[in-house]
Amino acid sequence: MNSIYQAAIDHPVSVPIEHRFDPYVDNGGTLLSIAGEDFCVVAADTRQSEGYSINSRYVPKSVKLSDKTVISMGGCYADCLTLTKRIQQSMEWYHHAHGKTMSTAAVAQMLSIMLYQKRFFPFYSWCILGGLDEEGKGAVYTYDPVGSYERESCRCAGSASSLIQPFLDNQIMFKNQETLKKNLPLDHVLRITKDSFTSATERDIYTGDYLEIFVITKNGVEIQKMDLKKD
Amino acid sequence: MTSRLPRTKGGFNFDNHVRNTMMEGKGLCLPKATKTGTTIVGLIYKDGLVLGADTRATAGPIVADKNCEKIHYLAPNMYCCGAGTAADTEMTTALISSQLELHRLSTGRQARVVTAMTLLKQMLFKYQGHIGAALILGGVDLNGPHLYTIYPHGSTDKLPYVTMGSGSLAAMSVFESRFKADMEREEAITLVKDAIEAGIFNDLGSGSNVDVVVISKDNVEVLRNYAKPNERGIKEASYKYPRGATQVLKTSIRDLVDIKETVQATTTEAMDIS
Amino acid sequence: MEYNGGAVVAMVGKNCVAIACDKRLGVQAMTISTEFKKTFQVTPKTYIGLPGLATDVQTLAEKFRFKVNMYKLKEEREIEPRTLAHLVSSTLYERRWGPWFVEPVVAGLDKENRPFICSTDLIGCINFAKDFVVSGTTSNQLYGMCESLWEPDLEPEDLFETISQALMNAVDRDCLSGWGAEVTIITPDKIITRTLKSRQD
Amino acid sequence: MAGLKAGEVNLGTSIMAVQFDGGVIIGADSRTTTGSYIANRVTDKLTEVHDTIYCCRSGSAADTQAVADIVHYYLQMYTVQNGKPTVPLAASLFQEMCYQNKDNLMAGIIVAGWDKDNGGSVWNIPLGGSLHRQPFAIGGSGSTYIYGYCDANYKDGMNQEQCIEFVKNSLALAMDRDGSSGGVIRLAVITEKGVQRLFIPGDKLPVHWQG
Repeated sequence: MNSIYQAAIDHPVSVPIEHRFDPYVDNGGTLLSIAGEDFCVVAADTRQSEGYSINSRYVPKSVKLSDKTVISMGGCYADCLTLTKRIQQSMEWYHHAHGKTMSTAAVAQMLSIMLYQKRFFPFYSWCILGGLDEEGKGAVYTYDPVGSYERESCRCAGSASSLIQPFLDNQIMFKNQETLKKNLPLDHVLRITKDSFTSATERDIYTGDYLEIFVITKNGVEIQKMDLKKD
Repeated sequence: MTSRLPRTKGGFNFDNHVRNTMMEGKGLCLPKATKTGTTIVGLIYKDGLVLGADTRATAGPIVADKNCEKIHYLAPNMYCCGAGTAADTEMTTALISSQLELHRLSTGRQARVVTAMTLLKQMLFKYQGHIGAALILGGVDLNGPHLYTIYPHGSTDKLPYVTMGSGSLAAMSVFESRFKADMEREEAITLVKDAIEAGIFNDLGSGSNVDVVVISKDNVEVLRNYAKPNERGIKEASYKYPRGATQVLKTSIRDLVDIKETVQATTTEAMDIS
Repeated sequence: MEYNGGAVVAMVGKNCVAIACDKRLGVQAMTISTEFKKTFQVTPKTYIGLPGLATDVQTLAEKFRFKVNMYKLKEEREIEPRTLAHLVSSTLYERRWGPWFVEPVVAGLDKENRPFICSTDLIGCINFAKDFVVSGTTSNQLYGMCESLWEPDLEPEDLFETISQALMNAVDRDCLSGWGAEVTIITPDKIITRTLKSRQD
Repeated sequence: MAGLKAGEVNLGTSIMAVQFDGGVIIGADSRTTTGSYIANRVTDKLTEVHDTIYCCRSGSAADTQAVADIVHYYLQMYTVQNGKPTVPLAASLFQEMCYQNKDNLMAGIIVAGWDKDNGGSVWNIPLGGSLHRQPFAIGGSGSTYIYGYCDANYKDGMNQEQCIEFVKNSLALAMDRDGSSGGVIRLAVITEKGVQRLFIPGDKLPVHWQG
């Protein structure tokens, strides 16, 4: 816990104690996004933790940016907050300058630049941008912390990503059972999303408390909430 | 049979140690041993004592076992909760349990709790904290109920109510606010349950169910999964695959034959001994 | 664990158990062999899976074969899966401070044909499970898959599909495992072993 | 000397013993810590090693308990063969253990008690394993705050009551200043007649200037 103090106890005077600036913490949590034919689902748990303690049981990771775009972030919560504010501010300026809301693809490109601008002191955040593209099709953009991004059809990030991602590969992309490939309806995708999170909650200690699902359709953004286990 | 078979020696074997440190030096990381980032508690009530534990075992941030047993049997009148490295708590309590059984057989008396405590602390002290077992030892003997905490380095404390493990602070806050001397049985069990649940819900290293053991003068109750506050709900969908979904390259089927051995008494003619 | 890679998973079905492993042997990122199986038959109805450092996998497979044979000679009966689990556990704990880099999985049917599975960590802490156990470099992915896919009372053929899909999709997200897989289903009257068609990257 | 190992239980302590005409007074606070967590707030750091011989323990809880247990056992064996041991005998057993194992131990021990030959006597065994007879001794992390107070207030020839007050005040001052000392004060009066244990709860401690 207090590693500096522990070091001082372990080596009373003889050894120099290293002090380092370490501004990053991992606040855990899991997020995922799945693109459908004419919808997009963005989901995340709401537990915020540090080490073995829970900071809060309800801190949403996803934010609605426009009627067509939702951003979800995990990692260091302080960085996520700042990054979200910057995106929102830029979108506001864009709106004033151009008299229209930014498209999902434009937000996606902008976010990549914002992340890369801090290439040598990065935001510690795993970002997934979900929404509808110009044609009304579901779109998922995924990022690494320094701005490499890609459009995909589904993605999971955060502490339980390694648990959920293979499940999505199998159930959404029909990996290893190619013969059955088809487009999935929204209710089916929601069921898979919920089961992904209840399963991850069983095995990942940083995932739990509540699940918040953003469903983006041509009618706008609808938010669903669901209980997860709290242990 | 002065054979070439390796003789089983007792004790630990360090043969791989040099190799392993070499590999670690080359940057290979050791796999994580299962830890029980635990909440374990114990308290003394009017007629005896109550031990409690959660049931989560973790390997790093992953739950390795959702319903493990952390309250170990030591002797008919003694149980021991373990936190720390799971294998260490398991093996240490098993070893001491066997020594107590032999002690009981050779003395013909019920073992005392201090005896178990001394055996445990001397073993842990010998290994200077390298055996990562943090224990709560509880038992009732001719001198009444006794409750001890034993730390990995071999120090012990004797107290009326104790907690250990990563959830010990959450559990202790429940005890510090609600513990009374000479409680009734039901009240004591409820308090232990609440303390464990405080650990389960507030400490990420603890989770799942509550195990309770109640030991009184001549009665021991093992209440496995006394409370289950974390049952998984029903899944939204079944993910059963249609048969044949997986592509197979080669199949081999071996039938098992049940060989029944029967011993038949055969009547032979009596030997002629005339 | 990361040096050679590998994954093992076992599941309980209705009156049957399944154990599956990948077949890769690598030296860190470089694949050396794609025929390195990690499950071994111990008795007619018991298998042990040994993912981990390849040299230890082979050493321990032989060690356990020896110990199980000695058990059979002394006791004049087959070792029960539960007994095997404790044998594995004490063999590993003996090397508490110089462990074998293996995380074994035991799967089998006991003498009443009841399913039994368990796994241990590298120093022999046994994890008894009623549903599934996973082990190796792919354990996180396998936990996620099994936790979602597994359901109680699967018939042998359904259990085969579930365990195969769990393993294959998990190893596809692990660069140190994969390159083929082998699944064994143990039922009271037969043992079915299947080699799966999987990605070879 | 060995430092405290990671996660080891520490008796971050204030302990004290004073000799007076007819016996000794020993005293200690009651706090045991692991890091910043108080593992036990009512610890008894005054440990009996024989009928009228006690030790006050400071340093690693595991080490001092182990040493005290061994000395306790030695003295029992000694009694069977030779009759009652003296305080200097007990002290030199402690000293031997602490000196021979000084690389592996973290134990600062004060041995005090009464015996027929010496009356009351106080023996201090600090970290390196040396042995010093003193009219009074203080030890543990809290003692650093009260050296001045003790030197100023100790008088030769104090009676039992005066000594108790001296120990109580000294320990209370140490517990006020030292974060790893605290809880209650436990005292023992060891005389020819035997041992009398005194207990001063946390809300009945002598109050000094607290800002």
